[in-house]
Amino acid sequence: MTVFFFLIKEGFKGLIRSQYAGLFTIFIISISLILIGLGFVISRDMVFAVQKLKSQFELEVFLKYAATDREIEQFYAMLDSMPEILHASYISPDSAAKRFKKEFGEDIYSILDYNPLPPSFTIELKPIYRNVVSVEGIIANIRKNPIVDEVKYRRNLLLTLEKYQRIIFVIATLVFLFFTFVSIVLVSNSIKMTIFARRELISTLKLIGATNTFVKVPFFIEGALEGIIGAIISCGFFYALTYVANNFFYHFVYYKIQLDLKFYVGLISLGFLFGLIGSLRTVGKFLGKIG
Amino acid sequence: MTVFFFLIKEGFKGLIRSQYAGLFTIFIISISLILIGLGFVISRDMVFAVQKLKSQFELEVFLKYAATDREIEQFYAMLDSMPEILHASYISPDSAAKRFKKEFGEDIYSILDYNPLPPSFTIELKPIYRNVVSVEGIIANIRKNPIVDEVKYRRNLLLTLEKYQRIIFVIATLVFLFFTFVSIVLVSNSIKMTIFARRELISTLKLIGATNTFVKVPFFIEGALEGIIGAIISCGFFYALTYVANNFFYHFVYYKIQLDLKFYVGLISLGFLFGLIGSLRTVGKFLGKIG
Amino acid sequence: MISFENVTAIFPRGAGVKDINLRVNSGDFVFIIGPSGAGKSTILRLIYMDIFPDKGKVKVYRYDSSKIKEKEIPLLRRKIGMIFQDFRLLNDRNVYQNVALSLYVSHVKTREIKTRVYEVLNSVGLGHRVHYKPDELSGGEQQRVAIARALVKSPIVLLADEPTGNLDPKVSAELMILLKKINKEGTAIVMATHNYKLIDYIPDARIIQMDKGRIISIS
Amino acid sequence: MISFENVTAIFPRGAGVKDINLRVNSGDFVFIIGPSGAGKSTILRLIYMDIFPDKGKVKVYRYDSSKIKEKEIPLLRRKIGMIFQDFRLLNDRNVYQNVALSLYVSHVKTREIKTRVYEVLNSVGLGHRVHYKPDELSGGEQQRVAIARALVKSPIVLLADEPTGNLDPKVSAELMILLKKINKEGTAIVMATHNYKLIDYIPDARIIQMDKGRIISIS
Ligand SMILES: Nc1ncnc2c1ncn2[C@@H]1O[C@H](COP(=O)(O)OP(=O)(O)OP(=O)(O)O)[C@@H](O)[C@H]1O
Ligand SMILES: Nc1ncnc2c1ncn2[C@@H]1O[C@H](COP(=O)(O)OP(=O)(O)OP(=O)(O)O)[C@@H](O)[C@H]1O
Ligand SMILES: [Mg+2]
Ligand SMILES: [Mg+2]
Repeated sequence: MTVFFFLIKEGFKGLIRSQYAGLFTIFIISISLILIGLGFVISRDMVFAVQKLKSQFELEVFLKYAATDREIEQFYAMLDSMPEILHASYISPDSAAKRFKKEFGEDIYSILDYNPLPPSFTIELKPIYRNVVSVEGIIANIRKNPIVDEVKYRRNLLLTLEKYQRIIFVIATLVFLFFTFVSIVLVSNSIKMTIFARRELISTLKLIGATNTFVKVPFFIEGALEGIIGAIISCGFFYALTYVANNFFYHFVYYKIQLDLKFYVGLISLGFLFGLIGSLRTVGKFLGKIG
Repeated sequence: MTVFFFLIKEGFKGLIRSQYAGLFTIFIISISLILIGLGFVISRDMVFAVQKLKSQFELEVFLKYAATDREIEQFYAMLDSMPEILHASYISPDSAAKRFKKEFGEDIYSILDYNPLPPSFTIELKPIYRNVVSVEGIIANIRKNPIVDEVKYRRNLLLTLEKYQRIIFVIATLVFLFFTFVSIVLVSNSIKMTIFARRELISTLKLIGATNTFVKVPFFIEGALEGIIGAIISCGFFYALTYVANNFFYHFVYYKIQLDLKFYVGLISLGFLFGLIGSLRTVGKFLGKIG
Repeated sequence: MISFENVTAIFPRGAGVKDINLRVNSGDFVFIIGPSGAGKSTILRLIYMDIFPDKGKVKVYRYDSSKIKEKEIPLLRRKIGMIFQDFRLLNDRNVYQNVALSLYVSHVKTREIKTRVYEVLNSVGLGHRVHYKPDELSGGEQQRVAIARALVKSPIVLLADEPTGNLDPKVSAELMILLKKINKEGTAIVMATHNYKLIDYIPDARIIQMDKGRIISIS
Repeated sequence: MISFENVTAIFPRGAGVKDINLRVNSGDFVFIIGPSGAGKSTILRLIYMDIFPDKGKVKVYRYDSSKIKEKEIPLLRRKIGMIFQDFRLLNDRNVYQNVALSLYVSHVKTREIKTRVYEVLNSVGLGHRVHYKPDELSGGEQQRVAIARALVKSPIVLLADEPTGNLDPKVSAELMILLKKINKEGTAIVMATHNYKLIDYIPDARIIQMDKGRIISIS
């Protein structure tokens, strides 16, 4: 117990003593976490926006004029049974005409003296099938039915959305990996610096019979502490950011940043990990070289 | 001379000895310069784009139908004499009709049996007057002439461009100031760390009769060197960036980044300054505290 | 307790010790004397296994330099008290903490640490300097802190490298009397020194005379 | 050359020196003796103006502690050779560079530096250790590097704090003979030591005896 408290105290003291090296690490970790956090928020919200756009994505299936009510009913049943389909709704020529009137303000019968609008279905797919490959498969399936005249969907929109989603994902991952890497490397370096600055302490400790663990633990504690403090700073940043953005700039951006407790806990865990891994990486390697 | 070389040598040695502190500084300076450089390139090119858009900005002055040739001539002369105007060109009703035909593919005389287009002028302003305030003044001036019927210009476009230009300018300045500040503060801290690590050397030097200058100069040299090395790294980054962007992504972005020698020289001077100012800021203050 | 068998230890640049044969029993009081650079400190470093022989082997307590594992070195060092020629005090903590450190690394309980540290600091005459940092002490006071740090862990062997270099004759005499008492209680002592006067305090001491890395006489 | 007028210098925690009156003339050889913590090193620090008196004033050469400007301190220190009790050698450079540094700070020419450094290293018997780093040297060798660094600038006063603590009697004797020669050539020497034997080497030396921060006898 005595030793345990002693080592924790040494870790804290070390942090204070290391001064600039420690501040550096904290600074770097908080910057990294801010950037990782921003990457996360932006990509999450963009993915969210893309998803929302995608949720408005529908297939339109136009049937042949000749389709009988029975055929249509059977077709409806078939659509309903398809596992990829979330929801299909039938639009009869009459309701299509009503929709036309609503959208264009003119009665279709006043222009032509027959209803040129065919019966159709709009189909919502389950989210995971909202991509070009699945959609093409589903359409091929639907087309097999002889009463189907044509299937339309906004292929380009879908392609673009997919592309963006992929790009966002890749960028977010790269940002995350890059800053994780940078953080850990810099924490390692800072700890190396600290070890170097305290080489006298270390070699003396070893000379008077301290085990390697005894010498190492304070550095781990120091690294972890630096990580946590850096993370707390980044939490402060995000708290301020959401506060300012949501209270002052809400009118401009029509967008509310929402960060829950999980987000903050995540940041702090990351900071802790960065600090710990950074010191683990270095201490073992570097300590052997001293005294 | 002996002392001079000795101090330079010590500066170089110090950089090598300081190891991580030095690497940190170099790293921070290069990151800062990369961000400052990107800020510069982006804002420059955006300002350039805005300028280009603005250069297409024209005033259109429509005259009354009743204007006589003489009045028009006098008006033309007046326009030509206005200092704000770069170039004014007269468009007679006939040439306006030709332009109409070119643009709309139809002869105006085939629609109406008279030419409804009034005589007009298009006016290009000198660049510095291409802003809403000046334009309004010029228009007020032109309107005084009784033969002027109406003056048109794309007010909103101009306002938007002005707004963007200002925003870009503000952002670029903020980026610049922020990273200048960060660089200098971090260089200071890194030099502080170096000084701290070499406090024994410093106090011994002082004890054996070294002047303050003698002790300080190697730190200045070290700071400046770190700045220059950091700057060279950022130059490497920009060189690679332009190479990759212009050779591989040219097809996607239809935009060529152009960086001249001045840009690189600028970066290196900035790096040098950051390093030097960073060490100047610290060394004086901090050295007094040691032995 | 300690034995050297044909030990040679050479530094990268040359000098060191050659063909050392030597045996120290528990209860021995051994002086190592000889001119500057003779290899006295090197012998001590071999004992606390800061360096290892290039030839031969050093045995200390139940550890053998040719077989000892890295993990066992701290265990060995906890049994040995060392007074370094250059003190090796830590300027970032005060006298009390410097001495206590020696017990913390051996996992002694805080309460026990306190009593033992105060006891030993009083015995070297530093009771009034407990809260000073080493760089606020005179040379002789620093040396006594180093001595206290070695004694506090009740070692089975005490290695002392020039422990009186900065002490005045009176304090030196007191120290020798203290060491004599500790030695009588069973702690082996190996002391490297130039101060031949110290030998007079310990009539039954063994004396090893060195020169240029070799033992030239032993008793 | 050096004079103390009613000098008192107290450290934040108390101890220090009190009411010191003292005069050292060029050509003097002065021993400061007294027990550990008596204030010997403090007297020397006052001379090289590492600390300043709280009361009274110290005059050295043409500098007065109450008037000296910060800029003048280096000039003063270039005239003074100092051998510190803890050596203060720099481990990041070798013996040659450690000694040469003392001349570089005084703006001596490189060529001259070279001859003078080799000369002085030979005179202290370290000609064969020129390229060693201080931590590769024995305690006595380190002390001699410190001595060489002080002598190399041909000071007008030499301050030596326990310069023989790590030297064996033979080397100590040689050093004293060297210092005697230097003193005869006109350099004042002030030496703090516990080694009363050293006094015998300099029959006409002045002796200042200190205790608890005060001078208790002076000759
Ligand atoms: N790390 C090292 N690298 C190279 N040479 C060394 C090293 N340590 C010691 N030496 C050399 O080994 C020799 C013996 O050194 P040692 O420290 O054992 O001498 P010593 O008898 O303790 O002398 P002193 O009385 O001066 O302390 C010396 O000549 C020294 O220069
Ligand atoms: N920086 C300091 N802060 C506080 N006290 C100090 C400081 N330096 C010295 N002292 C105290 O002043 C007193 C005189 O110290 P000084 O170093 O002059 O003694 P000394 O005569 O040289 O002793 P020694 O022979 O042991 O070297 C000592 O008791 C010491 O503890
Ligand atoms: Mg030795
Ligand atoms: Mg002293």
